[in-house]
Order: sequence, then C-alpha cells, then structure tokens
Amino acid sequence: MTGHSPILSLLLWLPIIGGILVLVAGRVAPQIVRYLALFISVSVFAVSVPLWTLFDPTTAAMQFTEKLPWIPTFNVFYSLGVDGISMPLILLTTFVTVLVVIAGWEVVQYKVAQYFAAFLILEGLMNGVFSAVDGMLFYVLWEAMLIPMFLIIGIWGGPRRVYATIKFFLYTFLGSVFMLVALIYMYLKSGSFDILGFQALQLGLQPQILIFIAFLLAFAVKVPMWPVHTWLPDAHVEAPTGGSVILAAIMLKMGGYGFLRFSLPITPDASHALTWLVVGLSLTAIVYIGFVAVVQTDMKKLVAYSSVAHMGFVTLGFFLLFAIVEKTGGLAGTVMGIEGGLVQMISHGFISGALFLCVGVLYDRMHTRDIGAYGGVVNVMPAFAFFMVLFAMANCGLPGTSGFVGEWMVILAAMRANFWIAFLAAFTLFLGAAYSLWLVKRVIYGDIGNDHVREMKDINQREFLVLGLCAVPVIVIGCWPAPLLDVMHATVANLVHQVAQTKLIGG
Amino acid sequence: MDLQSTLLIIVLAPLVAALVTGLGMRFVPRAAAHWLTIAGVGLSFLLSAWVLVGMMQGSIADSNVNLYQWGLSDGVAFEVGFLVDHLTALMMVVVTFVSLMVHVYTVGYMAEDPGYKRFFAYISLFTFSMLMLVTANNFLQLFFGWEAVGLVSYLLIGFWYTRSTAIFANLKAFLVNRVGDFGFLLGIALVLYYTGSLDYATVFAKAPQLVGQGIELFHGYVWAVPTVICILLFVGAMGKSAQVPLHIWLPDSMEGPTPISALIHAATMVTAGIFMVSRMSPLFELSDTALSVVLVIGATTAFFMGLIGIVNNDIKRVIAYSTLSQLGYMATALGASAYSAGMFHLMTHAFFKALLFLAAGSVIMAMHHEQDMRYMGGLKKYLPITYWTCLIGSLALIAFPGFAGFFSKDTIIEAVHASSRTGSTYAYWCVLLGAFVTALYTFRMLFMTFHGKERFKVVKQHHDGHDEDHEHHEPGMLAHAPHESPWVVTVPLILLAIPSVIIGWITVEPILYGGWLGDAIHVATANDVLVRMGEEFGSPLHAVLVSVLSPTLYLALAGVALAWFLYVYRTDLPAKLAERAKPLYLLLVNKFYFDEVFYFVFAGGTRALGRLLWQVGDVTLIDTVAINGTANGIGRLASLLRRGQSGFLYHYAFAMIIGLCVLLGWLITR
Amino acid sequence: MAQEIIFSVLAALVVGSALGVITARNPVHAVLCLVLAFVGSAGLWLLMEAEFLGIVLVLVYVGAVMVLFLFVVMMLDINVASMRSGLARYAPIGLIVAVVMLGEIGYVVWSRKLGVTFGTPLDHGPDYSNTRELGDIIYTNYAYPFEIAAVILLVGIVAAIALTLRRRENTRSQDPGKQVQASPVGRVRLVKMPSDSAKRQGK
Amino acid sequence: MTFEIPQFLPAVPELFLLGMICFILVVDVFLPDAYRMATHWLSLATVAATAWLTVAVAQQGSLLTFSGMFVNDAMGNVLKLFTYLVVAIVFIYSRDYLRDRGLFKGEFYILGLTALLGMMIMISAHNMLVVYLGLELNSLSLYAMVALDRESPVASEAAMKYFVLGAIASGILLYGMSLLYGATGTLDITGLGVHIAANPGTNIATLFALGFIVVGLCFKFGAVPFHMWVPDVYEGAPTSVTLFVGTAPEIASFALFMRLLVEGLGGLHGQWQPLLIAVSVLSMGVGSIVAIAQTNLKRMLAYSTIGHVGFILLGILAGTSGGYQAAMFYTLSYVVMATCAFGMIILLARKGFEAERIEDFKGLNERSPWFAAMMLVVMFSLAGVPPFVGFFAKLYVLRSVIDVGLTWLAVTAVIFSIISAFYYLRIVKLMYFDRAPANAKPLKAEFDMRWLLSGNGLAILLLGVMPGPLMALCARVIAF
Amino acid sequence: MITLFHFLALSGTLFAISAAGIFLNRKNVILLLMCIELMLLAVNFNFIAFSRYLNDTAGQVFVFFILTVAAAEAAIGLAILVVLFRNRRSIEVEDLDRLKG
Repeated sequence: MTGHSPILSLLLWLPIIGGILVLVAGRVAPQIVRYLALFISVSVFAVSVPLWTLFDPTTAAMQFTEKLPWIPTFNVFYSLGVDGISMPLILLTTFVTVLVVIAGWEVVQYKVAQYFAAFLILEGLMNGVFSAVDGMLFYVLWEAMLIPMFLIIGIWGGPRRVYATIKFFLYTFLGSVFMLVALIYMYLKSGSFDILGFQALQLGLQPQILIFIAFLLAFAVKVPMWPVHTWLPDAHVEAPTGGSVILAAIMLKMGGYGFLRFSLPITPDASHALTWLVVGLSLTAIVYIGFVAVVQTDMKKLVAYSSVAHMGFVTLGFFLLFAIVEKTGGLAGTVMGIEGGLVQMISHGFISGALFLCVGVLYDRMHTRDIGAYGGVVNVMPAFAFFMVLFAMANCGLPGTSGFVGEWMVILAAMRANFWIAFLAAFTLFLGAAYSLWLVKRVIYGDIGNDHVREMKDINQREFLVLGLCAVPVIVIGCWPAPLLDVMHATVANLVHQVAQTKLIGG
Repeated sequence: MDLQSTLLIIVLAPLVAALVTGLGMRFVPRAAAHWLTIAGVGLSFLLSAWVLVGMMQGSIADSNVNLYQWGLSDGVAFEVGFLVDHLTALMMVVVTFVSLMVHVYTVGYMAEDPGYKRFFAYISLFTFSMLMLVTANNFLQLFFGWEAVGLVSYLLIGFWYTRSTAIFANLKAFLVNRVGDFGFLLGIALVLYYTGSLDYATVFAKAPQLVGQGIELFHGYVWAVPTVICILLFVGAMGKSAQVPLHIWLPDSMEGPTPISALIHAATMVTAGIFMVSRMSPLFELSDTALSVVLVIGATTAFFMGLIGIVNNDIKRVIAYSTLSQLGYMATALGASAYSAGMFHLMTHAFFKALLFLAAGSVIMAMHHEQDMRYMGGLKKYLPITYWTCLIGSLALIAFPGFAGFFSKDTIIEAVHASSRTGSTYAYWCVLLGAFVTALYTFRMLFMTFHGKERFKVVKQHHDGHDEDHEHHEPGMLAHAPHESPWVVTVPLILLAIPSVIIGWITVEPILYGGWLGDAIHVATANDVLVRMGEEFGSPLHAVLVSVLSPTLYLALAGVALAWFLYVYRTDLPAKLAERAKPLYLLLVNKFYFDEVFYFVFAGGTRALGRLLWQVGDVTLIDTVAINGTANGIGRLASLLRRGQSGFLYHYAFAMIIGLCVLLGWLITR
Repeated sequence: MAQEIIFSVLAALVVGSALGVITARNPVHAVLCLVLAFVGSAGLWLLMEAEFLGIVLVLVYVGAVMVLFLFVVMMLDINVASMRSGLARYAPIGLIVAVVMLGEIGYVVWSRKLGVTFGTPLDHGPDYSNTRELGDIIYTNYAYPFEIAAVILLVGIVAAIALTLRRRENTRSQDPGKQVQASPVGRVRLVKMPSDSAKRQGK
Repeated sequence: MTFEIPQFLPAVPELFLLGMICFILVVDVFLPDAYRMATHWLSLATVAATAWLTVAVAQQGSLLTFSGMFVNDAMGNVLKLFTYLVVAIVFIYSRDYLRDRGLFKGEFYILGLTALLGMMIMISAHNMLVVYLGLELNSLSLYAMVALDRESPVASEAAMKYFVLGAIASGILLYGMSLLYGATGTLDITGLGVHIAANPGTNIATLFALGFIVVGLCFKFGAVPFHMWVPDVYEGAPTSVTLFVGTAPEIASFALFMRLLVEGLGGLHGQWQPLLIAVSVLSMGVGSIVAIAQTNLKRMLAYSTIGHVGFILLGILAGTSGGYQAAMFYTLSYVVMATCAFGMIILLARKGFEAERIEDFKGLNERSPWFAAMMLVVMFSLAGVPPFVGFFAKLYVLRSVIDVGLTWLAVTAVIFSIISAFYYLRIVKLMYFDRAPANAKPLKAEFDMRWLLSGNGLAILLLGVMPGPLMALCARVIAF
Repeated sequence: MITLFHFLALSGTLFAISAAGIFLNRKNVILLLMCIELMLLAVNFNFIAFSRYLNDTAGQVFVFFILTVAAAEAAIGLAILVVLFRNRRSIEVEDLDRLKG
C-alpha cells in the first residue's frame, strides 16, 4: 500500500486545523461557526470513507502506512497505519463526530466556537490514536486527548463538573503514566518505539507481567473496568451531551483497542498468567455493574453504568483466548471471542452514543436527568419514544440490533472456555433488559407524569436526523454483521496466532 | 414460482406491511392500515396453505435452504435460511390463519382505539417474527424469532401504555421471558460447543455422538451433555410457553387488547416453546432425564394452573389459566415423547383457544370493557352468535368427544398413561384430574357469562363507553343494553368455530399415527408410545365411541355438572365453599403466591443487591474511601508539611544543617 | 616548643572567644568576642607563615568589617533584655548538632587519610616575603578571579547604596543628572521693564 | 617566574559585558528618570551583543584559558545563550511592572547584568575558586534585587532570609572546597578529575568534602531539604525579580552540577548518586505535595520549581551522558515554561494590584481567551502532559533513569507527577470553568510584551511538537 | 610539633561552634551573620593549613578572595538588615514570619 494519498495524516490533521479555523471564525465571523464545524466534520468523514472502500481485508499487515522520522534522539517515528482492528474504529470516530456536531447545533450557546473546536481537535487526536503505529506517537496523542475532553466536561458541564473533570483527568492520567514507564522500558530493550517491534520483542515472564500490569492500569481505567470505573458515571453525568457521546462511543473503546494492540501481542505469557484476573474483572463488570445500573435514578448514570457493563463483554471476549486454549487445547473459538468483543465495541459506540443523545434530547427540554421527573413521554413525543425504545432494546441485546451480535458471539465463545463464565456473562440478558426497560417504563410509558412533560415538544428534524443516523447502523449491523466481521478476520486471526505462541525463551 | 421465493414472500409480506404501516404511520390512512396488513397476512396464509397442501400431496418436498450468511467467525457460519418440512408447514398455516382471523377481528374490536394503525403494524410484525421462528433452519434464526416475538408481545401487552398495570405487565413478561432465554442461550452455546455448528441438520446429525459425553459443572459432579443441553433449552421453552414456575407473566399479559391475547398468548407465541422442543426432538430423545423434567413440569402446570382458573372472576384470566393448563398438557405430551400429540394439541388448541378469546373479547365489547364475570350473566339472548361459538370452543376445550380438543387431549392422556418414563404416573394423575378441572372452570365461565340471571343494570344515560377511562366507570352499570358485535367480529368467530369442530376428524390419523410429520420429529423406538397406541387406533369415529369407556369423559361430564350445580342452580354455594375451605381458596386466589415470591426474590432481590453494591461498593468503598480518601490524605499531608515551612529563619537553617549532618553521616558510615 | 605553647594559647583563645560569640548576652559583646577570635586567628596564621593574610585579617576584617558590624549594632538599638530568652529551648539540639558535627569532622581528621601525602612544611629564609609571593600569582595566574572579586566589590557598593541611600528633603545633595541637564535658559531670566522717562513721556 | 599573557578571546563576552555594566552604570547615573528607558534598551542591546559575541567566539571542542580557570565549550555556550535569552525576556516582561511600582531604576538592570555575569562565570568556571566567585557574584546581585523594593516589608524579609541562608550555604560549600583542596591538593577541576581517576580508592576526606559540596549545590538549586528559601523568596520578592530569580539561575546551577560533580567528581558517581536520589525524591515529594496547599500562585510555582528540580536531579544522578543531556533538556525547557508562567502573573498585574493569588486567574478565558490558552499550555506542560515540551522533558529523564535500572525511581517520579498535576489543573479550572468576577478589567499590556509572551507560550507547544532539534542540541553539546 | 591535624581540628571545632551558634541564636539576625563569619574563619583555617602543608600558595590566594567576598557580603547583608529594620523596626528573627507555609 505505497503511493497512496496520506489519508491517515489528513484524518489526524484536518480536524485539528479545522478546529483552529473554527476558533478563528469565532472571533471574526461567529455566525458561520456552526456551518464551518459541520462542513469540516462531514468532510473528515468523507475522507475516512476510502479507508473502508480501499481496505484490503485479506492481509493482516498495516495499511495506508506513513512513516516519517519525528524525534531522532529517541528513534521515534511519525508512523501511521491501520488494520482490521483500528479501521472500523476510525470510521466510528469520524461518524460519531458528525453526529455530535449536529447534536450541539442550537443546544450550545456559551462559547460556541470553543465548543466545536474542542470536538474537532479531539476527533483528530482520536483518529491519531487509532492509527498510530509508533508507541510514543500513540502515547502522546492518547494523553493529549485528555485536554480537550477535560475542557469539554469542565466548561460546558453540569454543576459538579469540577469534581468530575479532575477525577476524570487524574484517573486516566494515573493509569497512563505507568504505561509510559512500560513503553520506555521496552524502548530501551528494543531500541525504538515501533509497536510492531515491541510485539516482536523477546521478554521474560517477570518483565512481561510488570509491563502487562502497567498496560492494564492504563487500559482498565479507560475501558473502564471494575474497580477503576467510578470516574465514568461522574464524568458522564456532568459532561454535556456531546461530551458524553464521544466519551462513551469512542474514548472507552481506546482501552479495548489498547488491549489488542499492546497487552495481548506484547505480553502473551503475562496475559496468559493473568487471564483469571481480567476475566474475573470483566465478569464483575457485567454482573456487579449490571445490578448497580438497575437502581440508578439518574438517566445518564444509568446509561453510564450500562456502558461499563457492556464494555465488560469486550474485555471478556478478548481474554477468553487463553481460557479456551487451556480448556480445549485448540484455538477454535478464540477468534470468535475477540471478534465478538470488537463488534461489541463498534455497536456499543452507536448504541450508547444514541442513548446519551436521547437523554440529551430530554434534558434539553426538562433540564433534569432525574428519571422520577419524567413519565408518559410517549404521549407527547411519539417519534422520540420510538427511537428511545429502539435503542433501549438494542442496549439489552435484542437480536436484529447490533447490540445482540457482540454479546451473542462472546457468550458462544465463553462457553468454549468454561460453562460458568458463559453463565455469568449471560446474566446480561436479564440485567440488561432490567435496567434498560425499567428506564423505558418509567420515562417513556405511563400516563403523563406532570405538566412539564405535557409541555414537551416532539423531536425536531435535526434531532430526528441525529437519532436516525444512529439507528441505521444499529439495525444494519444487527441484521448483517458479516461485512464488519470480514474486515477483521485476517487481522484477528493473525493476532491470535501471534498471541498463541509464547515469548519465553525456549518456550 | 419456486419454493424459496414463496417462503420469502410468506415471511416478508407481513414484515413489509408492518413497516409500511408502522414507519409511515403519519401518511398511511386508517383504512389502508388494515387493508394493507390484512392483505399481507392473507397472502402469506394462502401461500403457506398452498405449501401445506402441496406437501400433503407430496408435490412439494421438504427443503432446507440458506438465504444469506449473517456472519462468519472462527469458521462458524451463522446462516439465515428456511427449513420447510411438514412440521413447519403446519405451524405456518396455523400461525397465518389465526393471525388472519385476528386481523379481521381487530378491525371491529379496535375500531375506536386511537392506536389503531400502530396495532396493525404490531400484529403484522408479530406474524413476521413468528414465521421467522417456525421457518428457522438454525439456532441463530430461531433465537432471533424467539426474541422478536418476545419484543412484539412486550409492545402489545403495553399497548395501552397509559395503564400502569399494562406497562407493569409487559415489563414483567419481558423479564420473565429473559430468564428463560438465559437458559436457552446457554443451551445454544453448549450445542455449538459440542457440535461445532448451529445448523439444525448438522446438529441433529451429530447429536448421537453427544451420548456418553459428560460435562463437569461442579467439581466432581459430571452430567450427561444431552441432559444439560436439553434442560437448558427447555428452560427457554418454560419461559415462552409459560411453564411453572416461569408462568407468572402470562395471566398478567391479559392487560393487552383481547385480539393479542388470542393471537399471541393463546394460539401462537406461547406455543413456540412446544414447537421448539418438538423441533429438538432428536436432542431430547437422547436424554430421559430431561424428558422426565419436561413431563413433570408440564403435568404440574397442567393441573395446578387449571385449579387457579376455578376461582378467578376475570373472564380473560380464566381463559388465560386454561391456556396455561393446556400448555401444560402439550409439555406433558412432549415429556412422554409423544411430540406429534403435543403438536396436534397445539394446533387444535390454537383454533379453539383463539375462538374462546375472541368470543370473550366480543363479550367484553358488549359489556363496554367490563371483564368481571360477576357483573355478567344471561348474555345468551343478547349475543347468540358469540354464545354458540363460545360453547363450541368450550366443548372442544373440555375434550368433549368429537370436538377438536377431544382427539388431541385424549391422546395425550393416553400417551402419558402408556409412557413408562420416570414421573409418568404423577403426570398421568395430573392430566387425568386436569380433565375434570378443565371442564369445571370452562363451564363455570360459560355459565357465569351467558346463563343465569343478569347481574348488570342498564342505566339510561348517554355515556360513551369506549373512551379511554372505561376502567373507572361503575362496575355492572351499562350505558345501554349489550348487543351482538359487528360482522368483522362474528365472522372470525364462526370461521374459527368450524375447525374447532372438524379439524380433529380430518387430521388426527395422519398427524398422530400416519407419521405425517415425518422426519421432522424423531422418536427413539423405545420411547414411542404413539406407535403402540396406533395399533389400537382404528378410526376417529372408533375413537369417539371408545371414549365412552374412558374415565376422561366422565370426569369431564362431572366437571360440567358441578359447574352447572354451583353456578346456575345453587349460586349461593360457591361463597360458602370458599368460606369453608378458606386456606385452599386463598391459596388459589393468590395463585399459589408465585407472584409474591417472584417479586420478593427477583425484583426485590435485584434492587436490594444493586443498591447494596452501588452504595457500599461504589460510593463508599471505591469513591469515598479509596479515591477521595487518597485525595484528602494527600491534602492533609500537604497542610502538615506546609507547617514545616514555619517562616522562621532558624528553622530553615536547622533544616539545612541537619540535612548536612545526615548526608555526612551517611557518607562516612557507608 | 615555643610554637606549641603559642599555638595552644591562641587556639584556646580563638575557641573561647568563638564560644563567647555564640553565647554572649549582648550583641556588642558578641562582636567584641568575634574581634578577639579574629585577632587570635591572625596570630595563628602568622604562625603558619601566612603573614600577609594575617595582617589583612586584622586590618581589613577587624578594622573595617567588624567596625561595620559594631556600627550597625549600635545604630539599630536592640533591646538586650530579650536576647537570651528561649536560648534554653534549643540548647540541647544545638549541642547535639554541634557534637555530631564535631564528631564527624573529628572522625575524618583523626582518620588521617587525606588524599595526598603531606611533606613537612619547608621553612623559608628571612628574606622570604609572603606578600610578594601572593602578589606574584594573584596578578598573573589569578588575574581572572581578581577581576571577578573587583566586580563583586562593585556589586557590594551598588547594592549597599541602592538599598540604603535615601533622598531626604532639605538636604543639599547634588544630582549629576540635573547638573548635566543645566542650560542657560534655566539660569538667567531677562525681564523687560519700561524706564521712568518713558513713563513720563507717556503722560 | 615566567608568565604568558592569557588568551582573552574565549572570554570576550564576559569582558564585554563587564565593560558595558560599568558604562551603563555611569550613563544611568546621569540620566533623569524621564529617560530611564535608555537604560532598558541599552541593557537589552548589551545582552544581544553579548549573545552575538558568544556565538562569534564559539568554536569546536573546549578551550581553556586564564591558566585553566575559564573554559569555553559547546555546553557552556549553549547554556549561556539560553541565559541571555531568558534575561532579555525578563527585562522586557518586567518593564511595565517596575514602572507601575516605582522600581524602574537603573539598579535593577545593573544588578541584573551583574547577576548575568555571575552566571556566565559559573557556567564557564573551571576552577573551584572561580566557581565560588561566580556563585557569590550571582547570589549577591540576587540578594540585592530581592530587597530592591525598599518599602515592602515582605521583600526585605525575603531578602534577609535568602541572604542568611545563602551565606550559610556558601560557607558549607567553601568548607567542602577547602577539604577537597586538602585532599587533592588542587583547585583545578581537571586536576580534581585527574586526581580522583589516579587514586580510585575513595578516601574519607574526599567523601566528606563531597557531602559539603553537594549540599552547597543543592541549596543553589533549591532542592529539599535545602529549599526553604525558595518559597519565601519567590513570594516576597517583586514579581519581576521572582521571574529573574526563578528562571536564569537554574541554568547556571545546572552548569555548576555539571562542572563540579560531573567534570570534577565524576569519578565519585557511585558515591554521590545515592545522595542525589534521596534529595530528588524528597524534592519531588515536597514540591508536588506542599504546592497543593498553596493559595499564592508565586508560592505555588516555587514549590513546583522544587518538584521540577527533583526531576532535573533524576537526569543528573543517572550519571550517563544520556542522563546529563536529559537534565539539560529538562532545565532549558523548564526555564522556558517558568518564564511564561511568571510572565502571565506580570501580565495580569496592574498598578496597585498584584495578580499573585490563584483566584486572580478566575474566568481568564472570558477576559482573554488567547492568554488563557497560553496559561493552559504552560500549566499542562508543567504537569507533563503531551504534546507540550514538559512531557518530553519528563520522558527524557525517565528514560535515562530506567536506563540505569532505577525503574522504581521512575515509578516514584511518575506518581509524584500525577499528584502535582492536580494543582496545575486547579489553575486551568479557575481560568476556564469559573466565571470572571464582575469588576474584572481587560488585560492591558504593551504590544511587545503581548507578542513575546505569546511567542513564549507557542514555543512551549512548538518544542513539544518538535522536540527533536533541542534534544539533538543537548545531545551534541554534552558528550562525555 | 604542630601538625596539620591540629589546625584541622581547630577549624573543625570552629565550624561546629558556628553551627551550634546558628541553633542557639534565635533572637537576632546580626548574631547569625557573626556565626557565618566564624564559619568562614574555619574555612580559612583549613585553606591556610593545607596550603602550608602542601607547600602550595593557591590556598592562601583562596583565603585572600574569601576575605574580599566576605567583606562585600557583609556590606550587602548589613544593608539588607538596615532596610529590614526600617520596614519592621526590629531585626528579631521571631518577627520574620510574614512569609511562611
């Protein structure tokens, strides 16, 4: 794949430059800011489409690669590339950003230019994270991402935003600095920050375990896994709608992405040794958090907790590998677990994003997220109710929606590993339905709760457009995930074989 | 026109109708809504009838085609496709026919309802889902249909979403079903694990290899794989087909409009479990244990749910409990490996139970949405058609010789009698006494509704009985005298009455003994009770005559007699009896306290646990102690160290000199 | 032999007066003790044939710096009463630190393991001039440090003036800046007045 | 005795500066206050010319002169150039501030330039005597500058504390030098190196001297437990002086470490490494923790300086050339950041109003989004968040520390960096999340200050996005 | 015979005394300055002794410069002291606690 146009660089820099343009526009021509932001985000999405169309699903190698020297002293390269794991995530990012821009159209009135600029810059950085092939580049973008998010939550957030942002920032910062130490360690071992180099690096078990734990801290916080998940509900509750959407739809995915990009291939033996830990935490997330989500009275908190529970499936799917190998002695089923996790990431991106948008729609009208304040919304907002129910159903994994695909594959794979893992994972069937539909019952159904509800207007075209744009992929992926799975096969298969063979000397 | 595209049309026609009506609700005019959907369902009914006939004549062979590949992962191909054999064809016809009837009926029943179009969209969507379920040729699609019907049922139970009871009922229904699906999904996963495929054909082909394999669930305890799989699958069936103890959602589902109760909660959806088990017969045949479980649970449902029907006063709920009981019969049949008997009863039951429900609906319309039988009585002269159809349905239900129910139900009882499986004795007595109970509650319902003296008054005042607040008006007070329903209501009643009478005569022989269902059902010869019964079986007429010798008939008659005695002749007695046997009465009225236990354990337990984990785990331990605790700790440390910077010059100097001393000491002592 | 005696006497003097410095009740006494210590040290330096430094110590240090100290002490009248309060509180720790420091230094000194080997100091003849020897190298090899030292003194002057010089009113200090600015215009003013005769003619 | 005239060429910048100092001193005396600007521009011109000279006389390798007391090498020149830059920036930032407070007098510039001279001497010192003299020249100028605001009680208090502690520190340093002189028989730094290389067996006196010297250096650097002067001086001194004290001398202190510990006592690395480990851990700890409790921004920055010094020491104690490069990179980038941070304080300050309290930054985003963004950049950079230069500085030192197998130390460091992130975030929070007080006036500043400050902030970003060149520079000039 | 170590011991003692003095004098800054002078004196003793026993004049030169610097230092120190006194009317160490924390 040489001689192609630098799509990835465009995806990284176009939004950032666009963001700066938006800032400038905010000074000189405030009235065009929104249109400019929309134009930029759409064009970025347009740029990202070729990734899908030109993607070669037969190879596991990095594609659309670019490589320039960046910091010679550290032998750091500005090197980008995508494979079957990261490509869908990039499209998700560019797509969701468009939604966010539209969603914030007239909702945001304070410091409009800064708002859109923050999101565009954030988009660029996120694209960079997903396409970075150099560890240092990855880390730099990974951390830089925090800054716009910090501002988004803090400036346009709710009353307790300060606590939430600082918690969010320090939590994630705490997680990632240990990753930095691990990266440096491996750099000193391998002589460069090239991730592929890391993956080829021979490491003893002890260092592997330490590196693995460092990575685990970074990614577990991001995912987030129990017990380092408590920043998420706070951040979501306080963040503006757009912030919540990006946070849930994309940022959480970076943790899962990191597991596949770093933890598994770089430290296979440590992953093997600590599978019990990650699987245990994932199951805890699914069951424990599921129960917690049921009793939430704040809509955003509820969705946030459900995100944690769903991300539990992602990590579970990824780390079933060794359990399966131990049980069956073969690799059959491992690919399904990982692919299930990946599909779960994509679909959760759409579903949770959509749910937060729904909550946003309600919040814009009532200015409260308290479930008790609603009731009988369907009477006044039928169209909205349709979407809300649809996404709630998707959230509890109804077949025909994307939410089903991931859970289905992961549970099937889990059964290969151990009956009881599958058993606990399947709890989501009940719990997911419980919190999603109970929410629907209390908010959407019933007689009109109070006069505020009676005065609520149904969604306008803009909101309809946004929710509709979310609904389409949810349904399509649910009814026909094959295309999505096809782009992953080669990469995941390669990953599995990479992970399956030990790095231990003589092993 | 080849079979595949035919099937495609059969399945998709309702879907298209549903989508057009549902998504285009704003633009589709009212009349178009029902004509469109009726056309869709009608089309698929005709085509499925064509398929069935073709199969009977043998002009159409069984076919198993894959439509498209849903997804491929890890070498496992998830296909979406159709498996059509006699079983499927039968189900398709039953489903589409009843659905069609209900569509027509709805035109009249929901006439004034604001959600008219939405309703049609839903039931068409349901028809589609149900067809997906029955035509599935693999577990994925089966699960899809399985959940889809659940979804539509959820939407329809909560159709009147302003009623708190309705939206409670639909949530309950969905969650209880989810509990069932929990097992179902695990079962499917195990199937995939042990057979490496989800395609029926492959799975059944490999099924025999499962025998002898063991799975160690708890340390040291090894179960036979088929047993585990089948029990898990049956858990799913328990949810859908409302077997004890997962039955609690069905009675509440009566909150939905009556046509739904007829279509979904009597005729089709609730029988999905029965259908599924029959479909899985090659698996179930591998495990006697599993079948015993099915047998016992089915029998229990059959008898005890019937008992509840005796004391209930809501006309629809009575029928609902009878549905439970009948589902129990079907399950019992499956448990006795008499799958075809189960299927047969499923079919007959579909007709006469739909009939009963629709009749009840017509009564309810006449009573202005009054469902309490205590305010009815003597309606016979107002609603003749309804009465006679209802009578037919009741006779079919109590298995009066000659009516549809007779052939199926008697066969089941006999089959259980003949079966030698563990628990069959218990099951036998359950189903036998069940016959009596059935007769009792059925005719209690009939008599309380149509016979005796009128227990309602007609107050002459203009009152629109059909507005949304029909809940609240004075019980037993009618704005104007009840009158017979319009033709769109009565015609389906009649059309359903016909098969309730005759279908048994036509189909009993081929389905039960002619092995007509063919390869679809696989029974190990050792278990095949029907074969042995088939030897005695001469002809339907013969069967009717022989029935005079069987205890079933007399039990049924006794039931009818008792019902007449209590509810027509000595109407004061029931109250006295209730007084006399208070504990039993309370037990029945409170439905054996299943709901209470469930609320306490599931609803209460879940919330309590959730609150505990949240408040103690997240808020207290993680946030307050770990996170904020650390932060505050550092803050405190800061203010502490800060005091070290006292501002006094000599303190600073001390710090330096002491530091110097320490460094020096460390240097020279190492 | 004589040297030993002189050494021990002066050493005792130095140490004693040093102790006096840190324990004196009155700052003036402390300064005087310090002066004594310096004088004693100067003697000891002479004993080590560092004549020039010895003399400089007395002239510059005792003669200038110490006087400066005294001057300041006198100028800022410090209430002697409150001097000693609180001495006791820190005495123990001060003592401990002193002892520890002493112990450490002592350990190093008595260990007698210094890096280089020390020859016996050679006795110079009577014509030896310590001053010349210092002068020779200070103005040659050490020219650079010498310049720096000069700058340091300059800084000392500038700083001292900048910090302490106050322009009081009604003091007749001269300001070079203003002097340079002076121009004839500001000095002589020619006033035109009509003469008496003109007046008279005006009548 | 024979004596050849030393080579003056390598020392031309110092000599020129000295000459100009005297010239400016004289000129300033004859200037009325109205024309004080002349002194300002003259000083700037002097610094510029000195820089030019430094570049002009720079040559390959290291060149000794003045009988080995003065060294002109690449590292020295680079450090000097950065020092000039910082001092020039300081002069420009300070101008309006000083004028508003009636401190706009020649002394500030004279003392500033002498301090600069002192730093240059330290940077290129190659003899313990010169080290001492340079140190004193610098310190004395700084003491005076701190006390320059004669009417301010806190300023004089700060100066007093600074002076007394500084004097004690230099006494300690001298004692160490004297012992070292006795133990090695030489004052020359090369001589020290040679002697220590010659007799490897560590002898007690050398160790002892080492202890004293380390203490002296750490005091100058402001490392715990010899840091006590830093917060008080930073808070007490006029902000422009704080700006001066807090930035340029760090470069010189780094040079001191390099000259004395590395070039001189490099052979004893095994001995001084543990000392520096202890000191740097303490510094990072105290710096990052105590800063949290601060309400005065200058004081908070003082503690953050202490913390950063801990990081710089990490690089030095690694004892590898990579480590020294890292420490140099860290020092330079830190100085850039600190300049910008104090510059912001000066920017916000007005006549009769010191923007010292953290609250004074409330809602800056509403008053001036641009400068709020600049402060944001500084804060995140200080916190070590990419893509700003502060991150790469940390990266560099961490790498060198891990390189020598002190991974636990690296972990400790990053934990402290997280703690320190908290109070930097607090500033950002005030600027962006809080509303500005009603009476907040728009910022007023001369355009040159605006541009310079913006450039300063952008430099932090630029050095972060493109850290390569500066790293390469450090790598080239430090090659042991 | 007077050896080098006598002088070293003497200087060491002086150094220790000055250190102790810093601890003892909590009242008044001038005394702190005097202690510092003592410290420098100790240093000078070292240098002179070493230069004598090394037969190397450098030490004495160093002392020469120390004396010079010490003079300038004293000047500045006392100047600051005066400024302080003008502002505070006191040079008691106890009063220098405006800056802390």
